[in-house]
Amino acid sequence: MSRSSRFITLEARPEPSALWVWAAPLLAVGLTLIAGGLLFAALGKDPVAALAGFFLKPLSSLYGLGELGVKAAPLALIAAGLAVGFRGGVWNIGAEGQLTMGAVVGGGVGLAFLESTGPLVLPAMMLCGALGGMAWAAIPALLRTRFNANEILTSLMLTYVAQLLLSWLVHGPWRSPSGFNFPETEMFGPAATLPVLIEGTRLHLGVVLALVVVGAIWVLLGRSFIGFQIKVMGLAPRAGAYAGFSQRRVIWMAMLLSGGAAGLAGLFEVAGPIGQLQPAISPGYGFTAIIVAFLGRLHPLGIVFAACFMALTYLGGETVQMDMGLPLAVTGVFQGMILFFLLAADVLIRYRIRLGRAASAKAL
Amino acid sequence: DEPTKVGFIYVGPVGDFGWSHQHDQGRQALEKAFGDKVKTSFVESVQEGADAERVVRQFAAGGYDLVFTTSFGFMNPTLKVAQQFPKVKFEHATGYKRSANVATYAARFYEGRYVIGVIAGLTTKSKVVGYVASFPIPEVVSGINAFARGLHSVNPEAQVKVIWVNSWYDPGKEREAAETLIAQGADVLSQHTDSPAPVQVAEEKGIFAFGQASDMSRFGPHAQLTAIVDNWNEYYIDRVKAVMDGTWKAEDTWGGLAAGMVHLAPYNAALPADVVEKAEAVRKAIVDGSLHPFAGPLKNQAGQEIVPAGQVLADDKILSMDWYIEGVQGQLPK
Amino acid sequence: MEERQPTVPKGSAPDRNASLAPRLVLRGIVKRFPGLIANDHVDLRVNAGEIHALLGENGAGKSTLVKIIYGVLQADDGVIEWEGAPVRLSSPAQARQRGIGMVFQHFSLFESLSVVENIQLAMDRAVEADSLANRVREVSARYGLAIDPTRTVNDLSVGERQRVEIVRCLLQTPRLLIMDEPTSVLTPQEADTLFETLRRLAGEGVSILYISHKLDEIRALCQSATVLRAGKVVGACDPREKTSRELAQMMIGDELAAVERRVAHGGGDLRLVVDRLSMAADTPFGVDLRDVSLKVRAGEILGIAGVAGNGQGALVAALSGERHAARGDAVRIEGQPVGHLGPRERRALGLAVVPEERLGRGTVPELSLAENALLSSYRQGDLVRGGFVDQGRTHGLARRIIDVFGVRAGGSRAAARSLSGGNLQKFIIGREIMQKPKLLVASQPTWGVDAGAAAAIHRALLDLRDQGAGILIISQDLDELFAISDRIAVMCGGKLSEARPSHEATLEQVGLMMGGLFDLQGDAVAETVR
Amino acid sequence: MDVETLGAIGGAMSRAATPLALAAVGELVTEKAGVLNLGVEGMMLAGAVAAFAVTVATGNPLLGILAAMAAGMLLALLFGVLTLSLMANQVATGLALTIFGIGLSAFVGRDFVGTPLTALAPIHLPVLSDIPLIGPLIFGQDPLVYVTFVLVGGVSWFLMRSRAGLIVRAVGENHDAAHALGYDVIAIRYRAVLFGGAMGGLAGAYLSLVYTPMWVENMTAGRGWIALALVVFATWKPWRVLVGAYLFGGVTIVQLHIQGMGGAIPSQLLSMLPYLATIGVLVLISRDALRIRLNAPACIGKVFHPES
Ligand SMILES: Nc1ncnc2c1ncn2[C@@H]1O[C@H](COP(=O)(O)OP(=O)(O)OP(=O)(O)O)[C@@H](O)[C@H]1O
Ligand SMILES: Nc1ncnc2c1ncn2[C@@H]1O[C@H](COP(=O)(O)OP(=O)(O)OP(=O)(O)O)[C@@H](O)[C@H]1O
Ligand SMILES: [Mg+2]
Ligand SMILES: [Mg+2]
Repeated sequence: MSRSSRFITLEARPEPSALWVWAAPLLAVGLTLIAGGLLFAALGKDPVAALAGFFLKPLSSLYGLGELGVKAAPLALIAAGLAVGFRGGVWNIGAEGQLTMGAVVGGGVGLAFLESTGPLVLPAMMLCGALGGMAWAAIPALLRTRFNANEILTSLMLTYVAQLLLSWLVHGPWRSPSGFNFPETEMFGPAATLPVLIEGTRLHLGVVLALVVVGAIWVLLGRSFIGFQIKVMGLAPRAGAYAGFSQRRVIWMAMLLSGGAAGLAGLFEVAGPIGQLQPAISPGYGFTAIIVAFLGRLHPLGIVFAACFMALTYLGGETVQMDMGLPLAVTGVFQGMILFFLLAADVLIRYRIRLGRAASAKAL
Repeated sequence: DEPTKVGFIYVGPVGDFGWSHQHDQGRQALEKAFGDKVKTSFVESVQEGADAERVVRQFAAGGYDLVFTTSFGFMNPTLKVAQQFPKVKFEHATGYKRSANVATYAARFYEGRYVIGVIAGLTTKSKVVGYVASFPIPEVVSGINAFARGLHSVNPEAQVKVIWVNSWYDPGKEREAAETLIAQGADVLSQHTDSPAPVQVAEEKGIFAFGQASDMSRFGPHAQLTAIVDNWNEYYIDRVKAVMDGTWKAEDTWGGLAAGMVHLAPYNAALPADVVEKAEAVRKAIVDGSLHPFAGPLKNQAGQEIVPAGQVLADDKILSMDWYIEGVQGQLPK
Repeated sequence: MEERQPTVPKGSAPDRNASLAPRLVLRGIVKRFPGLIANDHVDLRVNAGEIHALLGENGAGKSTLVKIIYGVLQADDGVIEWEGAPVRLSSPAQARQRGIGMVFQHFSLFESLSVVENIQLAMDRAVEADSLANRVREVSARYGLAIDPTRTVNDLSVGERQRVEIVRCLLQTPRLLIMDEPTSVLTPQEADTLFETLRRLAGEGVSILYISHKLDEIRALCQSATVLRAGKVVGACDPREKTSRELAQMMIGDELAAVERRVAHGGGDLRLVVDRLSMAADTPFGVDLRDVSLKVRAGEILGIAGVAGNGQGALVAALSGERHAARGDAVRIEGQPVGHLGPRERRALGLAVVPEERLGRGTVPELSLAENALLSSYRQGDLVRGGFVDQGRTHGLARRIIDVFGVRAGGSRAAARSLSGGNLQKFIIGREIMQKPKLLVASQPTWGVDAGAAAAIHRALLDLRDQGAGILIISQDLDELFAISDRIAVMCGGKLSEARPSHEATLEQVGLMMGGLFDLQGDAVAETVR
Repeated sequence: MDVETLGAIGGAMSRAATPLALAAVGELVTEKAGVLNLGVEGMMLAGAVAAFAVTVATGNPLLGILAAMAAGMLLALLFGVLTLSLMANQVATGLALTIFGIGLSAFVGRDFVGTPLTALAPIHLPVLSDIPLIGPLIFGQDPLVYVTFVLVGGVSWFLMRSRAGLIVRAVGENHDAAHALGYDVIAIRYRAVLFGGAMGGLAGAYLSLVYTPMWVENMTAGRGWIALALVVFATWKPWRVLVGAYLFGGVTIVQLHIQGMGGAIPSQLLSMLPYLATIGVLVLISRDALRIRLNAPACIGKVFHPES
């Protein structure tokens, strides 16, 4: 395999390039516009209109901006929680299940206090939502720390279990008595619903709270000693053991934190825009958040950007379906393409491209 | 003259070959019927969660005249948006809440299911009939009950076995459920899931089956006895016409065999003439109202009489059915 | 290794004249790393059959240079001539095809694979595992490098791993053999056997490029030497004609101050008591600790000699708190039973630990020196307040360690992995000493450290002792132990001998005990302190 | 339960297990080389639609299968270029590949929705297949069921006995050391990733040609994820992948049989059983942390760059 003939080589930079940290996403967006334009043109659509439909139209109204927040908030919240674990080498990929359980437990509180108008209902729901997510994440944590069972498998499998549990609850015991036996619970009362912050949008309190939590995770990861311990455990567990950090503790921390964040996100969905429990509460936020976490480079600030961007592509996908008849399938292809560009462009942060190494080669 | 703009929101992909696919057939029928007097568009695979409201609203805000929201889970979002856009007309499928500009519509699938129950009763030799079901919602439950009634009307000892796959379409799971039912003795299969997998299995194993949502005979030319076909074409055309004429009203439409919203795919040529005759007789009786699938006396699993003889089960009771009638095995979640 | 002759390189015709040209010539090799020049126009010539030493302080650029020769790294500039012709070595595969073999300073073994599999991977052609295992046994027996080919590398001690690396390289029948500090974890006897082997190979025409900080070894083995300092060649000589002192002087360009042996006052308080500590190994083939007892007093250094892989790893883990003892009072620090406590709590009692692995245990390679300073010093001086890390203080601490211990590094933000082995070692020792421990446990404290730095470390350890700390040093470098410890005990097969004052012990005695002979003297584990 | 029912359960189990095992064994090789490709679902869908389209067009299922493998490899190649050559994050790229694969397959398959296809017939050996229970179970399955066994055996032999397999394991264990020994880490990983793609495609082909010969969007319905979990379940041992797939498939089928017998347990709770059983067995077999650590490729998911 002669690599000597290679004309392009990637050379490690001394340190991550501060310029490309910002320039890489821009480059990716540029490439996306070109490739996306070609794709849409090939499908016989006006590329400019399609791209505008994807990226501009959703943001052209106050309502649209609100929707961006509504869609991005759960992604950012979950991704920031997951980033804690991913940094510490804890592979929680069951956030979708934890989200579901957060909605179930927190929503359960809302159902228990349907008549109540007290100011404590909502805080209690949030607390229980987070606890529900944590409890669901505690199972993989326990199985990992106690029985060494790999959390990738357990957390993923528990996602399906959580969804079936929710399905059973809303089809059975928690079904609304006034809902013609359809699978849905009662609507939560006003005291159990997140208030909308800006009239004419759906931007609710949960979006702001999600940002607050993301900020807290930022501080935790970047400044706290716990964040440091998590980082050490992720990079070199034996160094962590030498320093006296406990692997168990980090696993528990990471699982509970990410589970709690996902659970809270689930509660925000049902106590916010949905307003009740029903079989489907998340369009796969728990999985999409994994992409968002890495797209944001496991950094809470990056994650907020990445979440907004991801959310935008979903909104844009709806717009172009509606306005231009571009099938959802094309949105998937386009989304995949954008993600590929974004992920690939990041290479320039750590490496620089060098052309023609072969030129300096001494002849054989 | 501006074309009438009609929007559709589907819960699944148009390529599911089931529920959403049939609604999209209706949309295409609109385009065919009205040409450039209508402009339709759709958004597929819209989740029944927070996303639905946004899509509904986007249609409303985008100058659409009429919006069809084609899944039960879109009910509350539809009503919420309708309130904000009183000039836009909405049609919500399978729901029960209406308002000044929200109409509801659904199909009496149970009528068709009664007919195929009769065919199953006359066809089964093992006296075990399998039923691949999706989720225990009233529409599915009433379908099972109607099927069982039709079955028992001609074959009182026959048994209905139900397997829930907890999915609307997962061909693999539907196949597994169908195989299980066959292994447990079923020689006729019915399904209330969207993919043609059960029909295919029946074809493979040399038994019989009924298609669902669309005519699936291509997937089981020998196996499919007939299929319950969702047909929204005429309804959609009527409603758009009403909007064009300014006669649209927020009503509830619950059409069955008579209205053509439910119809049966052509009977399998292999079906004996007397069976076809009987099925047709039953179908006609339902159409002309002389037969009601849920006519009394109707008992539940525990043997309690729910509907006395001479009466029929009220529509709202059918719409909210969450119990099995006598003779159906298994239990529904409570 | 009869079959090695004649060494015909695969792929190129044997050229009798080639042996007349120097085997390897480097001209003007330049290698830049971010912020420094690791090799600055280095010239080097190695003749056929020559054993050539590469000397230099830690970080002088030795490993970098040999990695370039082996094709692991590519030079930014300069020419490599192999047997008279310029070559491009852009991958180790190409180097190996030409007959260049290398034993790495840091192991390049596959932990989850067996010894044979590790060796198979280095062979260019498929070799039947069984016959290879036999050849491994043969070679290892002949050269006194005992290894069991069926074991998994994960279960091997560092010494055994080093032997695997060497045997793996020997089996490749190289024409130029590069050895980057191969003896740092071998026993003196093993090192002697290795030298025999190398001389024999040289006699057969194999060239050897040899890197070591043990200047006695160099003088005994090598015919020529090139000295690097800060990436530049600063001299060449015939080491046989020089004293160790002179060689060291060439390396550091300065007089090497000898470490004077200072006698301890002794008789301080008991800092560490280990009482009949037994512990099962945590790997299937590891060595169990059996009834180990020892005492360390304030103001003394207890040295534990022994071939690596005789239970030292378990002992350090048992002392540091990474592993817990069955009985809480099997380990007592400052009189307190700590056998059940973790590293954190033990550090609170004044313990500091220098583990033998620098990368991945002593430090986190990817993290900065500041963060690595925090790694074990988080209890010190307000580095962590209210659960938050004080960045300013952490960087300050790292800078102080760098200053005080003369660590050559690009500042407190440099990643640990960018340091050369010796500099990283200095950093770790410095970090632990800066904590002013009451008790320091150090494993192989000068492993791979150059003479100047070793002296500095020794001086620092003695100073720490004189300030009243109790120190336990585990090392297989007997010179080191005799130079600084007040008492010496020997570890073998998981047992620890009685400790004796080092001025009463002789090298031979200790050497024999390292071979396990103390078992014959009856109950060796008696009261260790009189 | 009579013999026939047992036979039916066994047969259904092996068919349910086959696509899982195929995809998982491919991913296993990928992971053994140190690469984590979470895009199995996407590759399976690409395979499913390619197999279906080509079989419909040519009438030759063998060509369909080859096309499926090629399609899986094409997606895998894309993944390889991004993660191996451009060093993009593997977890994120894999997930993006899934999104891409779902979209692409739906787009390509639009015209095939509702198109029927005859299934690949099971093998029928005159006397043998007619033995009760054992006959149909061991001798009456479709060809790909057997192919799967052969493939798993082959992969097991390859990894544990062959030199090339040793090199793959070495690259997954310590890429720097493998590089230092002169192995072209990137090239070896490309091959492993491509193999994973081919197997994912083949698994998809099984679904769209054999299991449920049809094309509907997203017809894998999450099986790619189960396959990924099975690799972990198997602690990276090929035969255990098969055990895991049969366990998962078996519990799924048994659970349906319990439902069919008309128990009082809600179906949702019964449907949880395959997932819970997998977790339960994983817990039971995970005690030996060290063995698992040694089986797990140490470099999995890590970026390799020859000079750093
Ligand atoms: N075993 C442990 N492993 C990891 N982190 C720990 C452990 N014990 C405590 N911590 C965390 O370390 C931080 C400091 O805790 P600790 O109470 O030990 O310090 P302190 O109170 O400053 O010291 P001292 O015990 O000397 O008073 C806290 O954030 C705590 O949660
Ligand atoms: N990959 C790298 N990136 C950045 N700097 C490096 C890298 N490798 C080595 N260096 C730096 O290059 C210099 C030379 O390192 P090298 O490992 O060659 O030293 P050495 O002479 O072998 O030292 P030692 O005796 O301690 O092994 C050191 O300052 C080291 O920190
Ligand atoms: Mg070195
Ligand atoms: Mg404290």
